[in-house]
Amino acid sequence: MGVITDNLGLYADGLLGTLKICALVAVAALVLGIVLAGFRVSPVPPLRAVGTAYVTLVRNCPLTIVLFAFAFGLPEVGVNGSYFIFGAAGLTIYTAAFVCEAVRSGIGAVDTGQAEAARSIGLTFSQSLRLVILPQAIRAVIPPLGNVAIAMVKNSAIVGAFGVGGELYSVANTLNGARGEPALPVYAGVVLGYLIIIIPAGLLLLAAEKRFRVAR
Amino acid sequence: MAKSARGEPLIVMAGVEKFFGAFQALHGISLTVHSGEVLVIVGPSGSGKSTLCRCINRLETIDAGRIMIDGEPLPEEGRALARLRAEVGMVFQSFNLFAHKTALENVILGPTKVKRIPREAAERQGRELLDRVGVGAKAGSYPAQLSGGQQQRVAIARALAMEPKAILFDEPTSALDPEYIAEVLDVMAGLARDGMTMVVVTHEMGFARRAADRIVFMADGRILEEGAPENFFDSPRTQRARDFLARILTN
Amino acid sequence: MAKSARGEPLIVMAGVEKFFGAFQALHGISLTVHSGEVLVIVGPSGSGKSTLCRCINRLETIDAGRIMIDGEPLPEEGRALARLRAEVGMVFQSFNLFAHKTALENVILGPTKVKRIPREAAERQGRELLDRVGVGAKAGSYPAQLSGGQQQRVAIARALAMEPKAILFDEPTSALDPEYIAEVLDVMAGLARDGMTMVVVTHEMGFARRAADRIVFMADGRILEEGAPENFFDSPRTQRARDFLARILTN
Amino acid sequence: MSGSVLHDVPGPRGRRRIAIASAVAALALIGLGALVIRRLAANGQFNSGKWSPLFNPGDKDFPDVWRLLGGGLLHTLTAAALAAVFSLVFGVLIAMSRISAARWYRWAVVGAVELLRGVPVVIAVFFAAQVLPAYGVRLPLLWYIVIGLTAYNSVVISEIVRAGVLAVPKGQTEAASALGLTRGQTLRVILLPQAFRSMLPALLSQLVVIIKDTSLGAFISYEELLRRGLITVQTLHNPIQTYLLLAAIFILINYLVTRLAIYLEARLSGRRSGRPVPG
Amino acid sequence: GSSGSTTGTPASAQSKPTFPANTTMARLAAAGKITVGTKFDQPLFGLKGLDSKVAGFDVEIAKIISAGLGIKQDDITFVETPSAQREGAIQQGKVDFVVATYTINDKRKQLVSFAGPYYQAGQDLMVKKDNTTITGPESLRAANAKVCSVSGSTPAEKIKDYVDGSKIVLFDVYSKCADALRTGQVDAVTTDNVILLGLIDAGGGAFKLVGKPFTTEPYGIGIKKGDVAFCQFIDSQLTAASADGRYARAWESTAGKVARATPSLPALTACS
Ligand SMILES: Nc1ncnc2c1ncn2[C@@H]1O[C@H](COP(=O)(O)OP(=O)(O)OP(=O)(O)O)[C@@H](O)[C@H]1O
Ligand SMILES: Nc1ncnc2c1ncn2[C@@H]1O[C@H](COP(=O)(O)OP(=O)(O)OP(=O)(O)O)[C@@H](O)[C@H]1O
Ligand SMILES: [Mg+2]
Ligand SMILES: [Mg+2]
Repeated sequence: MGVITDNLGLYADGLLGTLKICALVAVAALVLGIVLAGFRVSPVPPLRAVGTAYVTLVRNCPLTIVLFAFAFGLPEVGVNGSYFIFGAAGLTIYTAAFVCEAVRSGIGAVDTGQAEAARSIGLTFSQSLRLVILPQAIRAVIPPLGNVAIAMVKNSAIVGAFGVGGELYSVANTLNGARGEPALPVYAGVVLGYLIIIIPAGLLLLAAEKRFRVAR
Repeated sequence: MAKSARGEPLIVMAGVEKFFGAFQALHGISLTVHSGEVLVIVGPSGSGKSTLCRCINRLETIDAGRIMIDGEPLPEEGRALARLRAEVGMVFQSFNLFAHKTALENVILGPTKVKRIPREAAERQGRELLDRVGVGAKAGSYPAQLSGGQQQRVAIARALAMEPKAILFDEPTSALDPEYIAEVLDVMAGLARDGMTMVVVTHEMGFARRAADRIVFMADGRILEEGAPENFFDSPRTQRARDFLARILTN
Repeated sequence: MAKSARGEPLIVMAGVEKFFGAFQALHGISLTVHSGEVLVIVGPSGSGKSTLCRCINRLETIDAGRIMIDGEPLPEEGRALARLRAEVGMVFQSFNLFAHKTALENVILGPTKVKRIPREAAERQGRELLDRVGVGAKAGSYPAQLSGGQQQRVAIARALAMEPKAILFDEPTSALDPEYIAEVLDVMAGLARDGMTMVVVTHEMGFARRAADRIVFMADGRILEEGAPENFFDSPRTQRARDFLARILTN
Repeated sequence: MSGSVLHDVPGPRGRRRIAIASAVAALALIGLGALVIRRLAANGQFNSGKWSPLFNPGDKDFPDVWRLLGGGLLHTLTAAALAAVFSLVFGVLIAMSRISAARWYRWAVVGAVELLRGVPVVIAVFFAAQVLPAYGVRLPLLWYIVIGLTAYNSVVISEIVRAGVLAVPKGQTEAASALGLTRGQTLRVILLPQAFRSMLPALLSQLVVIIKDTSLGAFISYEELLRRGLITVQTLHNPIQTYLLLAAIFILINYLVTRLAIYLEARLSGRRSGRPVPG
Repeated sequence: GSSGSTTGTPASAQSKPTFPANTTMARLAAAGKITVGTKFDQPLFGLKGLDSKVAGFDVEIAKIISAGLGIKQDDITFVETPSAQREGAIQQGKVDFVVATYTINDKRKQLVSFAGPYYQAGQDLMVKKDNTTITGPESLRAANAKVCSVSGSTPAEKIKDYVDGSKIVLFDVYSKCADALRTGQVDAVTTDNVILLGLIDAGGGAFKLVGKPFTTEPYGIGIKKGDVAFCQFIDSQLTAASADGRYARAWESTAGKVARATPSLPALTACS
């Protein structure tokens, strides 16, 4: 276990790097996912088709391939960027599909009766959306969205395996691969790093769920 | 108990047809509800009672025929439709109170957001309405904290808060525990006495007999009989109605 | 309609107390059901009727007192408990038919798995029972393909298939559409006539008056009144019972 | 038809607006497509040399490419199948022990499950591939990916199974008890069959996850489809075309699995949701 | 593409060689098969092709050594050992030796032993085919040339000795440097000549190597630490192959297709 304590700085940097990627991707994927969810529930058929196609294609495609396609495919058509950008973009594209489904299922979880009641007291479309549907949908969206976020943190390890330096996964590569430190403690340290992010996130999610459940 | 004077025609349906895919739920429905009238719709499950109700405030679109409210055709969309809906209240079988709002907030949402009444005035009126339906003490409770009977009475108060010209009730007591049924029916009977125009889908034959001005009997998407309660219950003209009454009145 | 001869004590409860956490659902319940007797339990929501029923075949454990079935104390667990349960049938408000099995399979499951009757004999008996409750034609249907009334009749057949000494009914018609209530009550009345020992929790006062040998009125986890139907309905002794009857008989 | 949660059934003005929006969206999509195609063309991505080895059976490299990729696909499916079977077996065992475990060791099961759930799959795979050999467990590469995927997916599946059993309405257990069925009989005859039906879609979604995650094998040099694709790119220098092909293969397989899930769900619930037939 | 080379079959390997008992050589010769770690993605040195065969100079070296053990080409199993996994693969015995553009350095020597070196790589420059002004690192300043490399790499540091920082363009992968060179955004690309050779191969004749390495990267053959006998055996095979021309043919059939000059075997370091 000396490896971990000897390289605490490296691990801490890795943790920070992972958090950095995750924060960036979380924001971007949330925005893109909500837009896509808007497409999927839109009354405009072509937009719905785009949303459906996006989700079907991206969800069934391994993240690894998305990442490879970004990093090695895009430069072929003159789109250049750093691995960090490509990695974050790939993870965003991938995660957005899941955000979209979470948001859509949240809207779907709102009872149609609520919308009908809203309409029948004379609320307009935007009023019923703002005052009745979204406030309830947001509650229903929190648990699945939280799970998407946790999955995203774990998927950021794939981005790491793929060559973005400076995050948790690459710590294992540096210590075990390049420096030849024993694998078990090195990987144990990396797992610990992810758990440091994921376990509190899970607890936070649980607390959020509970809070919103009580509030109704 | 039926009121004597018959008001102006308020809701007029003429030749209304409604399809769900290939299935025809309503066949050439023509029906007039007069101002101040209490119309009770009865009929077996799946006969189209709810559909008829829901067409009146366009929760369902119709495929043929016309619906007029207070002399004007039912608007198809937009603000005009929203305004019309505010004039025709609706009470659902499953209450449909806004789950994230207290009883009082449920009641004042329409007045403040649609009619733009100042919040204070709306709250005052809201509390009065909650008192009127007997749940004044529960103004601050969320729907999940209320019994079914209480929820349904809040829903009635919510409909009343818009000062509608008519209220549609779609099996308002079917989702209630038996002991709460009476309290909701009492509130409805009170409204009827006060001259509210009401269209009521219900299986409560006692209420129908007591409170209705007119009974409509539906089966298979058609209106088979229409008449005063005493005529319908004591001498139904069709075999379908006789069968229905026999089955439902056994217990 | 009440049968004249009173049989041996079959179910005996003495000083039964039941807590849910800090909340006491049953207070010192003592009650004897005789062989061949039809006992109807009525009372407001939350008064402990279901809990009492469920304690009898130990779907709920009790915290004090004793329950004896046919002279033997209620076993606490294991095979002995399973055997006892097979001797006391139960019919639930929500039918609880096994969703992945057909009507006939539901009926023969107990006989084949618990009583180890050969499948063929069990099927023959099962079909007879389905005929008896009037759903013989639906033997091959899955629960979801049956109306509520049909499901509940299959559930009764399932209970009968174990040839129980008594059957407990917990609001067997409360989940039914009004038009299906009569058919289930008819089957139950038939069983009563045939001498089945029955404990029935119900809100159907018509049935209670017609079919019961004895009425038990519960409120707040206590038995407040007990007596012949005509006495209970025509001259309830407690204010609680008068209130309850007033409310429930309004509609 | 009735409106959705969000939208009322549109009227004539609404329909007109939707039509206009549709036209605008369609035009935008076509424009976007045209831009992409122009960009691809400008960068020589439509040169037949980049496509032909993959798609033209007459190309001299075609047989080699497909022998390579076909073998990779086989490896992918092998790994997925093994991981799926092991995950299912262990998942059910874990779920059962979690449902029926004594208090003290249930705590341990829950702890292990939560721990494993927090570990990224790619780390689990690397862990297997790097740590096991260091302790003398030398296996063909296939098994490291299978072990890594199983470690992760069996706990996920155990949660699916547990949720499935717990989601069977309580009334079913009570009805079984009331008939005199023992606990074991109830679990076997009543709960598991019903739980299995409701779990099937979730299990098949997890199969999709497993199939996708086999591509992590590429990182430990296991020559599944993606790794083989990378190898062809080294010679053919056509990453865009090859990744498109690989993505298409994965998407097709997973789409079929998803369709199967939907089909089975509809078939199984068909019996349960059919409208009652009166009479 | 594959090379139908026969460099692995020396005239003397027809008869089974014999080795002292309990040596690695004896074990391998007896087994008649061998597992070799190499790269699968390094053009010209170790590249897995469409035919599923690995080809390149490293592979040919492996064949030469195996032939010395009496092991036929078909009995060699090539296993992919990416840079980060070479020491582990040797230590855990996954492979019998590693030939994988494996630079000998002191840190690695603490974990494994090296035979060879069999090739002296070094940092070099790649320029456009028709460029004549850039002849070596010293000519860069005079030519006012922009040089491209990968950020954070050793070559990017080393080149600072020869040009101003402002003239250095950094990307994250070498293929982008090649694109930049093609489009004229930079005038030269610098890194290990081996990698440059791969880029030249992929460049379809647009680039060439300047051929004046200005650092030394001795490539060795990694074996289990302390296996002196095996090290000496490998060295002897290299020396023999160099003498009888198999070494040169190995180069010419692989990297030599791109690199002009055929190298000669570097001076071997002592086994320890
Ligand atoms: N959204 C829908 N899609 C398809 N069919 C529908 C829909 N809504 C109702 N139906 C069908 O239309 C018919 C009439 O339904 P409706 O709900 O109006 O009956 P009802 O008289 O209200 O019955 P109940 O007493 O059971 O409420 C039924 O056969 C029903 O299955
Ligand atoms: N599992 C439980 N946990 C906690 N409280 C319970 C539980 N089951 C019942 N209770 C409480 O015990 C009391 C009696 O419940 P019970 O279901 O027996 O009433 P009931 O007379 O059957 O009412 P209803 O007519 O509504 O069915 C109620 O206050 C109820 O909230
Ligand atoms: Mg209805
Ligand atoms: Mg009850």
